[in-house]
Amino acid sequence: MIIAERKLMEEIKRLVAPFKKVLVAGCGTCVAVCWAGGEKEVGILASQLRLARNAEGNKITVLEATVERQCEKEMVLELKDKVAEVEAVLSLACGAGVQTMAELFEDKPVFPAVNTTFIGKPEKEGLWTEMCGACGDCFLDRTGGVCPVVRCAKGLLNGPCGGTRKGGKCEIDPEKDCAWVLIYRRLEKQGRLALMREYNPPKNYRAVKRPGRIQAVKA
Amino acid sequence: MELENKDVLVVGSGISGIASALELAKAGVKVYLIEKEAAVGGYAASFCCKATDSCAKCSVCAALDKLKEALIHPRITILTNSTVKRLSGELGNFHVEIIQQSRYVNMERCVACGLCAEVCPAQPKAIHASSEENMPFSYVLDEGLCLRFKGEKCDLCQSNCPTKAIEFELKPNRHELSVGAIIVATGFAVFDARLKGSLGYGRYPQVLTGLDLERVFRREGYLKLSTAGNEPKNIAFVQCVGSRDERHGYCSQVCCKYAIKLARLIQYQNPEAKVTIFYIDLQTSGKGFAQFYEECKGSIQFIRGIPVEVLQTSSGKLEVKFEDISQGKVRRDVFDLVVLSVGISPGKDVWDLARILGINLDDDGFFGVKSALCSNETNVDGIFLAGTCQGPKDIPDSIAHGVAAASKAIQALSGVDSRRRSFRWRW
Amino acid sequence: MSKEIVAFCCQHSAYPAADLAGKSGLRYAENVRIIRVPCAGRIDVIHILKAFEKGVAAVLVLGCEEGACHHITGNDRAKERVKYAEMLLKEVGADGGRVKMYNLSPNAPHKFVKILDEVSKKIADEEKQK
Amino acid sequence: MEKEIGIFLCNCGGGIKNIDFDAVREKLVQISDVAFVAVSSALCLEEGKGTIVSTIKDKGVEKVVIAACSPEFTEHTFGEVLEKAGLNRHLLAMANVREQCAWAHQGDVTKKAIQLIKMAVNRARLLQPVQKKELPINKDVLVIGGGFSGLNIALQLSRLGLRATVLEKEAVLGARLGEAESFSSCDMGPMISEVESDDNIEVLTSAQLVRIEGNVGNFSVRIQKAGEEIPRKYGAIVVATGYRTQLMASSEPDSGGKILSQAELCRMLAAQSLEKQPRTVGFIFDFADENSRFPTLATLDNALAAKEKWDSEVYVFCKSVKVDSKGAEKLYREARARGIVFLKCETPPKVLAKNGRVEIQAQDILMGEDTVFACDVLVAEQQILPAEDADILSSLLNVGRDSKGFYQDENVHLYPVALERKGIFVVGGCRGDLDGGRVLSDISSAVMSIYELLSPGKIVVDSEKVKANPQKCVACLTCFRVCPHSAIQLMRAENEKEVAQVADAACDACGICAAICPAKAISFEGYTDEQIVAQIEALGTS
Repeated sequence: MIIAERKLMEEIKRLVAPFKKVLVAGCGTCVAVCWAGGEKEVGILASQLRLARNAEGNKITVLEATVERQCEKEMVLELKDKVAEVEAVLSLACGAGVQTMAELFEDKPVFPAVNTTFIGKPEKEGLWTEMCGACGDCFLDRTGGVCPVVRCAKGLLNGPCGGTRKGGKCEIDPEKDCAWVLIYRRLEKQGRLALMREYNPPKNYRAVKRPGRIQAVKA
Repeated sequence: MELENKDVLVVGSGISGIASALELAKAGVKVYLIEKEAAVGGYAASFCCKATDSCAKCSVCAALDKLKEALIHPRITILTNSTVKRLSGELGNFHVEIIQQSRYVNMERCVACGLCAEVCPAQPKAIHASSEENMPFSYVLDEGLCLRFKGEKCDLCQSNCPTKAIEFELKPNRHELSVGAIIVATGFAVFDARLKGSLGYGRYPQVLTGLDLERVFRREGYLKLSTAGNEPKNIAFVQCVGSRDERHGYCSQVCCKYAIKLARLIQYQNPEAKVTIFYIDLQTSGKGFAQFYEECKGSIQFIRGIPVEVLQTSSGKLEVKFEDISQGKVRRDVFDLVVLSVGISPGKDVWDLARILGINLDDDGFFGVKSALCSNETNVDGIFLAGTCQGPKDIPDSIAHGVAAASKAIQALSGVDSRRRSFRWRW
Repeated sequence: MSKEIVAFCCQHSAYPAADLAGKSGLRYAENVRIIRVPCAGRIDVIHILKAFEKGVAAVLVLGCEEGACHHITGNDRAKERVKYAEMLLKEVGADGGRVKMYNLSPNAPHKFVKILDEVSKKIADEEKQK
Repeated sequence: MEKEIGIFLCNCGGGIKNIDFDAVREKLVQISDVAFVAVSSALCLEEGKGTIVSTIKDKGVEKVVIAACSPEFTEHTFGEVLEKAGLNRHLLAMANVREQCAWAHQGDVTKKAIQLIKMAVNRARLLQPVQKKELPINKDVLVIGGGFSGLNIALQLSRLGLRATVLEKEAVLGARLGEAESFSSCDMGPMISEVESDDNIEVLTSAQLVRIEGNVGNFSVRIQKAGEEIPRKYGAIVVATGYRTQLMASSEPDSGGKILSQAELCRMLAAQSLEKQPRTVGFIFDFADENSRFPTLATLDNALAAKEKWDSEVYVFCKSVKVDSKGAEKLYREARARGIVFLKCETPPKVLAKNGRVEIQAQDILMGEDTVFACDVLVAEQQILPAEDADILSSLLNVGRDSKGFYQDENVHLYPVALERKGIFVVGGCRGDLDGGRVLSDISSAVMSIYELLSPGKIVVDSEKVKANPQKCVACLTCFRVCPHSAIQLMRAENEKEVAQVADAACDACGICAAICPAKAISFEGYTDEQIVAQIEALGTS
């Protein structure tokens, strides 16, 4: 799922400096799962804003709300009357959520309070690692289910780079496993090592027009 | 066959008695818990917490929790100041006569508000809470200290008591209980260090016993000594005082553990303090003691050899004479404080309780067991042992032994004949 | 007006220690407000921030000794959260030192009193400097 | 605003002098939703309880605040009083105005008392009732491990009328005892036949636990035996998988069977005829592992037996003799009396195998210099380790281990046989190195805990005191990973999305999950965020 990380307080304080009344809007799906923008983080950010402004003697009233998913028009519209009350909105959702909110409430500035970072999974409680770079042309079938585009520091399509450290660690980051060593071991286990000899052509990033649009067949 | 009378009498409210009573009560059995003192909890609940930056695993707080849980359990009836007078009957049908000395305070009425103690003219106060934590929840009038019982006409406490709880005429009353089984959990007596005269306990104020040190830490929270002078820099622990000697053919199991834990606490609170432990064989086994011992192996000095004499030098310090076996010569060292790690001895009143209940004692003076395999069952069917009255144990072992006694009592009460299985067990 | 100190007290250790301090006649600063919680692990960052929003002088989270928590990880989690709260407070310019975690056991009333005296003295000194 | 809160103040028989209860009364009566403020002298006595019940009944309040002594002992009794008055016992908030207010400070503390009671009123306002619920439970017990502990537990449980299934990894029960792997040699024959003939006990040999779900009272497990998985249901589980020993690698290659383990020596002693009885026997222990009792006890036993049977010379090399078990000191004295030589060394002795005999070079502290002893047979030091499969089984059961790898976290509140998961117990050698007496105590303790848990046939729990709201839960698994008692599972109600669900029977009400839930989906009645923050709201106003 989408992993995000909350922005530093200096930046957020700067964003809402001119305003007396703001809404902190959380999202109950991806950013809640990765502890960045769920209802709990909304409470914490709101409380921090009040403390910060009380310390400066420039009081601020902060409304708090969390919707199921901020990238759904109908769900975001539930905040209609709260947004009307405030001068600005701080959204803790991922980029998609912030922009959906901005589209629907064009008269009020909507600021992001988290940095959307990557698509990933929890390695353990409280630690998330990047798994997919959304390159639009998945070739995991040829790498035994390990994506070198993202998990290899140099993004090599025909690795390993020869600088692999002892114990299969990456040349650049000693704690990180080298993606191609993982691929080799996985393919070895499945007896498909022949794939290592096949040449993977460079990716055609032009094939994927940005921003991506996917039209489902009309149900 | 199911025995009809399933109630159980537990004699002694130390931690193993409490553990037995609590487990039986939770299993649906009605329990009479009698205690000869005015307060419940015995030794375990009165020790100090030995944690430094992490818990020292001494289990005192676990004992305290069980005590609090037992105090409010509906199926446990606590009779303080009570002792067993007479016993008749057998498993499933015991008749026990209990004599309850009078507390002169009606426990149902006392709200522990403290007004009586404020007005009491006697020094020290004749009426006081049953213990520092006031368990059970009522005051008690000490006949020995009260001026009224010395002939003076004084009833200040009675007149000031808002709930009319104090009655001077309360006579010791007799309870006639019929129970299915009895669990004896009368605990132990701390070895009187005065019996080892050459070690100077009672003569020099800087010679304390392990129990005194526990009380200092419990009351003050740090090593505050009655003698003037700054914090002791140089402390010695003498092990095996009252254990493994000519009159005590057993290891008391607890002294090495509490000595090392107290030494670690002293060094944590006063980093310059230097602690030496004199020992014969260091008993460092048991759950959770491994990494604990590794941690303080470096900082504590261990000397193999027990001191024979402690004398006071002119400067008021203590000179300890001992044979340092590893160097093979007699040495004298000077310390600010000497702690005698006193061991566990059989309780004072074991003789008459054994006579009343008809259970025999083993050659160390503790209550004897039927066979080494079942350390709860005595020679009398239906009377079980729990805790240190059967032999030295630390707090976790006493709790386990208490729960085991409850288990054996339940099995006996549900008509189970625990015939011996024929197998030879060697450790 | 002497500002309050909020003390979230675990019902297994800190709360009985506070009771015992009262029973054995130990006195401590009067501006302490004890809130009873089932475990130090129940306290979350938001409770600490809300207390500072209310303008309290300091927040203490008092749990069992390390390794003696009735719920095994309760006091370790509380320690992590107090560190996180301290960071959050520093981010907004408040004094991070005003939130602290201490460990004590139910039969250590003097440790409870020592903690409170230490904290109130620190606050008194800082007030003097301001 | 509808007046629904009743406040009872108790001046503890007049004992609380530094609180002006009348001033407190005037202040509190002004709170809008407070129906009455009654001052009484002793609420905990019968007449006090009587006034509470009658006042609640005729004033018809829904929430009660009692400002008196510490709730630690009295919350229980006042809860019962509320139930007598027809109110749920959880609609009670207590303010500790005695130990933590009147007794804790000098001088007048009326202001603080008012604030403490206001905090309790704010909390009382938000309290919700919590009902008790009875859950039916399964009364069978699964005993993992067919050694001394496991069989003993099964026997004692069957005597109390509880059915047990003994799961043994090996093909035969009691296989481990008597092997080189253990210390004690114990003739298990009669006990095994007793177990096999007991119809309350089902024995599954060469069987292993492979899956476990559910919690206390309703464990559903899968047992793998002869290639197929048998699904079963149990109310409680006992881990009795025993310990394993590892002979300290002797520095010299094995010189003709001269270096043995304790159990091998036992077998030699038990053998009727022996072609060459060893003239000198050596024992080494307490060097690599200074925290185990078994080596000492086994050595004392075997040394005495060797002296008696073969009248051989016996040398024991150790650092400290661990005699902290019942009767161990007597055994030690008897051994010395029978001429067994104990050499206490600070550094471990060196073992050299020369011309068919074993030579031990040790620096005995009494003699001071290195001396060499030749022995026919040497029992080397054995280190006590947890069973090999401890990793797999403990992660399967999701239970903690101690610093040496044995089961049961080193937490004093778990002793003697509990684990952080209710309904799962750990007994005997797999919990640490326990001598015979302690193993027997463990066995009886476990039987007692299981009997107490299962014999009523039901568990009475607080229903939904800690509850995960299915609408708000995003199934992020944080609570599932964080719960120390493994009381939270992911459940999928029919055609609903998968959400976290708290098992009331296993939940120990600590609130760690409620604090960490990123979607604020878990509520803990009595200590919800709102109820805690409401108490904070009462601050600042003097």
